[in-house]
Amino acid sequence: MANLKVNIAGVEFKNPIITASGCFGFGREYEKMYPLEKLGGMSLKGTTYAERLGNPPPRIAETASGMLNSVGLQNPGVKHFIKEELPYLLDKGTVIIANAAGSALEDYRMLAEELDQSAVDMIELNISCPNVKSGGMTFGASCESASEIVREIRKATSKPLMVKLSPNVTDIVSIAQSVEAEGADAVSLINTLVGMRIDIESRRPILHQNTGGLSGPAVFPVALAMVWKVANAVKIPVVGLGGVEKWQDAIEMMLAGATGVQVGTAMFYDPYAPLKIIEGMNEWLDRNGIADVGEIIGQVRPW
Amino acid sequence: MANLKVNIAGVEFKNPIITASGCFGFGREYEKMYPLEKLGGMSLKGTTYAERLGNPPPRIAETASGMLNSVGLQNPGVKHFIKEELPYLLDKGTVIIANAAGSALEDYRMLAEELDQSAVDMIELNISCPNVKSGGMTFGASCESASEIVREIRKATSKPLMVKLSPNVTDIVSIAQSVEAEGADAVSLINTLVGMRIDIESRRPILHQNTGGLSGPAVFPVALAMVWKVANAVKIPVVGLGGVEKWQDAIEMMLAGATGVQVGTAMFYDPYAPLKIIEGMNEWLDRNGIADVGEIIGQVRPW
Amino acid sequence: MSYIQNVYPIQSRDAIARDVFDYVVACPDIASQSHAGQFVHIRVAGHTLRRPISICEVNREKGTLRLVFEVRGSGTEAMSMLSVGDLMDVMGPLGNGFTLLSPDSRAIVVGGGIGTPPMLETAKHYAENCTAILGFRDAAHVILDEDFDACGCDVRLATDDGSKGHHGFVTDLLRQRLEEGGADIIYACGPKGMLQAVAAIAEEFGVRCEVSLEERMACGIGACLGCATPIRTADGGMTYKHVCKDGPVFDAKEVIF
Amino acid sequence: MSYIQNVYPIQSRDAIARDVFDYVVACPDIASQSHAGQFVHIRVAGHTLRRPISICEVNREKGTLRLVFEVRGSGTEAMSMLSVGDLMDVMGPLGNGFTLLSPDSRAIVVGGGIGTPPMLETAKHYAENCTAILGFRDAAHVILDEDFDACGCDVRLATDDGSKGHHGFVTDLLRQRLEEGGADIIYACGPKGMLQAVAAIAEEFGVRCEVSLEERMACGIGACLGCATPIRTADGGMTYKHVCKDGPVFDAKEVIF
Ligand SMILES: Cc1cc2nc3c(=O)[nH]c(=O)nc-3n(C[C@H](O)[C@H](O)[C@H](O)COP(=O)(O)OP(=O)(O)OC[C@H]3O[C@@H](n4cnc5c(N)ncnc54)[C@H](O)[C@@H]3O)c2cc1C
Ligand SMILES: Cc1cc2nc3c(=O)[nH]c(=O)nc-3n(C[C@H](O)[C@H](O)[C@H](O)COP(=O)(O)OP(=O)(O)OC[C@H]3O[C@@H](n4cnc5c(N)ncnc54)[C@H](O)[C@@H]3O)c2cc1C
Ligand SMILES: Cc1cc2nc3c(=O)[nH]c(=O)nc-3n(C[C@H](O)[C@H](O)[C@H](O)COP(=O)(O)O)c2cc1C
Ligand SMILES: Cc1cc2nc3c(=O)[nH]c(=O)nc-3n(C[C@H](O)[C@H](O)[C@H](O)COP(=O)(O)O)c2cc1C
Ligand code: FES
Ligand code: FES
Repeated sequence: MANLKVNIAGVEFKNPIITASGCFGFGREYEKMYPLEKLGGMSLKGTTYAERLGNPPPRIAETASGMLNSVGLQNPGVKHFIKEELPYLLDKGTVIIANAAGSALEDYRMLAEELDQSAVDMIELNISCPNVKSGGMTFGASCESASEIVREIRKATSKPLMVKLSPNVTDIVSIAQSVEAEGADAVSLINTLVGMRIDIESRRPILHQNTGGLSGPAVFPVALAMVWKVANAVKIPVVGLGGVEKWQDAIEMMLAGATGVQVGTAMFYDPYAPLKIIEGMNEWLDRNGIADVGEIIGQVRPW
Repeated sequence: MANLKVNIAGVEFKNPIITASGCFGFGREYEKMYPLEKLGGMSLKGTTYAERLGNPPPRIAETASGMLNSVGLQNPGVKHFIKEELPYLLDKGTVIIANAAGSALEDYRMLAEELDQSAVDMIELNISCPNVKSGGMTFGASCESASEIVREIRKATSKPLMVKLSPNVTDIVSIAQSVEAEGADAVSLINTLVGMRIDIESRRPILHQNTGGLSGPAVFPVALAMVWKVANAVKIPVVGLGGVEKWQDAIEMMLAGATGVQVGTAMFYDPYAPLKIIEGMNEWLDRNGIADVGEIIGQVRPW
Repeated sequence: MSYIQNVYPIQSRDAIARDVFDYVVACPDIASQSHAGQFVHIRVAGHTLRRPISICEVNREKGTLRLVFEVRGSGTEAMSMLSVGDLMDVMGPLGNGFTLLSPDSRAIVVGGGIGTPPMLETAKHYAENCTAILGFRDAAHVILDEDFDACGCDVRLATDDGSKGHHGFVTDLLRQRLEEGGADIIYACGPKGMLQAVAAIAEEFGVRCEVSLEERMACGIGACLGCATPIRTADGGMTYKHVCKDGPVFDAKEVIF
Repeated sequence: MSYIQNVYPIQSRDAIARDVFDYVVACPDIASQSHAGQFVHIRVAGHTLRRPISICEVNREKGTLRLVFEVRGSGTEAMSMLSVGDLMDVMGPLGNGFTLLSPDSRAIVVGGGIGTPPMLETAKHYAENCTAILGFRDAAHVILDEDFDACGCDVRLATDDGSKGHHGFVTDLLRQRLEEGGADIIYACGPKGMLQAVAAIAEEFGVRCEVSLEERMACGIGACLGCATPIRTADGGMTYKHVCKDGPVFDAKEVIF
């Protein structure tokens, strides 16, 4: 049994596997299948300052080895979250990460202030949601806007701050460096790629929002390339996600430079995926005589 | 039997299905399976001014519903192409598109001059190859560099000019508009997305170039979203590609606004894919009483 | 309550109408917790998302579930290729199910096309106190009428083209049935248009009505918020509830069609 | 020459060593055109890329190909799940194959591990004029030795751990065989290190040598330029040739190992 503990931005995780935001609700549903304490951490559903209804249905479309969603940050608002959801989660024995989203700088700031006063272990700042009209991804699309928002949030909270980056950009490395320069404690990547599907009979986009966010195994190679590039360019820890479904994928992510790995879409078809990944990773480490999972982080040897 | 003819930049195609560059060589190989005249057109292997050896192997990696390649524009150079390959193709009864690539502006210009004097029906200017160190994708990564190169090439040739765009950008729409403004007659999209895979046992990237270009069904939703956005923003025809494997995919592309559809990776697992797509599209048009494939172009009804 | 996910052997397979398949799966742990109106979520090789399929019948003694589905696309097509003895990856039981009154209440179940299967387990609960109003495109698409018969229901058929039973819609038959006499509850599953019409008639006659809705799903348990459906709030406003967790069964009054 | 691609029934399936499977596929049109050293490209459900597998034996009368492969990853694993009667999607015959001299020439085939299968059809051509030198990890991994025996070859085995045959490498046996007497041609397939060593010995003894190479492939026919392998040019420079079209068999002298 190798040591699976990792430390991300000063927070200790019992293992590197974290459930991805938006794919695990506030934890209550999957808890009906297994205890949450098995997880390294949970990144909770994207939360905004005020309640949001989200987008009209259909919100889901299937693609080859992937899916599109246009949920649009449906959530009960941060105050409800802190009052009704968070207390329940605090004694679950796993790291609680609030995923913070918004549409204007001011929302983000008020949200961060609320979260700062709460018991969450970490804030994941989502500047990469492709499913909201204003804000969301646009903040993550340029170095300037990404810097600006991280600067403001950094002032509002002393919680460990992880910034979640969008892959829909020309140069994710510069954006990662910008948020690092503004004091982000970690970055997580990738959020979803913008995608579309059309119903050829009705001639309508399948999603009511026309386009949505692509996730699942289809995007894994894109995520891995970005994680590798970013990990080589920043000093803060990188959390890798995007299409991770097997323990082998998690190891690829860590070899590429990820300290933690999030699992999202895979849980929809295999609810036990995070546990299987933890187990498979552990066995592989043992088989290879590696005593500490930390030893493999960033150990890919480029040609 | 519906009318399948489409006109792209003044060139008539007997049907909208074109084999994608780099996936069909110079046509000789797949000709051993079926006559080339069945195809709407062929976009040939990316050709540079001078011969290029390409990148060291391994050049291929598999991904979920996709693949990575890092061929790196291996080709015999434009003079060899015009002398040894082109004459053979001229009486095949299908549209011949030269895919023009380079690493410096000057290369591109000399290449375009050669092609201008040749018998090719159309030039597809590849400013989006992720597998070459200099040039390639970097030209397609900003409006300025894309404009600059199209401006130069436009001076060098009066052939119908289609510019092939990279999806690895924040705003593909602006780039499409920039190349339209410089006189491109059409745009084709998407080239491959940058991706990576790692062999966890050797701890080496599978590709010798470390990263490569992702293609195949995995990228279809990304391609479709980009085609839809670009088709709504430019007046020149759009040729859609990226992950098309079934006739339904080709119809989605055309509904999204594509006048032509290219098929690449699908041929590797199903060499007859282009023919099956033509046939399936034709039957669907008949079933729906649509007399002309042109009637469906851009006919998606967004919500 | 807990959710169960595992692979289970297929015990029988039948083609019961054009493109409609009838499977019995041996999954005692899921069956023992399943109720009328709930559904299971089935993983299909080569597909990212599971497919939600209603529970048509539960046999707790035998530990089996009966699932009846129509081939609509590539996922249900792949499911229909599974043979007896193959393993099916099933997650369930999911959703809330129908509210069952005491078996001596007068119930009406209304099933439209492939909306019929989930009504069977419900009809069994009320047996001869139940009227089953079932509508199909044509005689070739009629399914399960004999099963409803066998549980003692008063079965009334309608087909769009009149090739079997009443020539017309289930709503004609529902109105007729309500004019004949009262009912304590109406359950309906089928196309949205039908549900809306059934709800309107139920309202008109002042009968409680529950409808089973469909929406595209990812997780199936309320974690992804993918399967939102617009619901009327107490104050007349609108909110989204989730078909997989808050449904698939909703009080017809709160559904915004 | 033309390439053929179609689905063909599996006629027999055997597990011949740990993780090594032996299939006979009835594909008369492909078989009628196939030669020793060529390969076929097999589509596997759930995988984007076909898997290249060498032709182990051709039976033109029966219209069959024999394919022997080892499970290395998820694609070969999925292939190994196919049963007799299932259809296999095969494209072929691909590649150039070995240069066969007249059957009375003295040939040596060298097979290392799963590089052994493509040598069988070649060995059959030379029958008793052929020495088959086959190397494996251990006795449990030995395959096809009886098949080589049956075609009359002089079979010499080596295993890394000495559990069967010579304790050591095939190169020891090759040197020994060449010291015993001359040969007109050597054919080799196996790990790169082995091929390099075989090529060096062939050079030393002045015997013509052909090696079969492997590279990751997409199209399998020369259209994608994916399967490049570095080759020495006449002027001592380097170029890339393609394993699928220019190979998989190359003159050992031109290969840059
Ligand atoms: C709670 C519930 C219970 C259901 N019970 C039954 C049943 O008992 N029998 C039956 O035949 N059908 C039932 N359906 C509908 C069934 O789920 C769809 O027909 C099926 O998912 C279509 O999958 P496909 O791959 O064949 O179609 P595709 O169109 O290829 O599917 C593409 C995607 O869209 C989704 N999708 C397509 N149509 C529907 C739909 N109508 N509802 C939800 N998702 C859809 C698929 O699940 C998949 O994610 C039920 C749906 C729900 C929500
Ligand atoms: C011309 C040729 C003939 C071959 N003949 C045989 C044979 O007769 N018997 C046999 O057991 N094996 C043979 N191989 C090797 C066989 O193709 C690989 O073992 C197989 O492709 C591995 O697939 P996988 O899905 O199990 O492994 P994975 O590692 O999951 O495959 C991932 C990708 O890498 C490719 N790949 C992995 N290893 C190799 C390899 N060694 N060579 C080429 N591609 C590889 C796969 O094709 C696939 O595209 C041959 C290879 C070539 C090139
Ligand atoms: C249904 C759904 C909802 C999501 N909601 C959020 C969200 O609220 N906040 C966020 O940062 N990411 C959200 N994501 C993105 C995921 O957290 C993750 O970045 C992405 O799905 C890629 O990982 P995966 O392929 O493992 O799913 C959502 C993804 C899905 C599929
Ligand atoms: C092996 C390979 C080689 C390619 N070479 C070229 C090239 O030379 N020029 C070019 O413009 N695109 C090249 N491409 C990109 C394809 O033309 C196409 O844009 C991309 O693969 C997406 O389409 P697909 O998913 O249908 O393959 C290549 C793709 C592959 C897989
Ligand atoms: S399907 Fe995930 S919330 Fe309903
Ligand atoms: S695999 Fe395509 S050229 Fe060899």
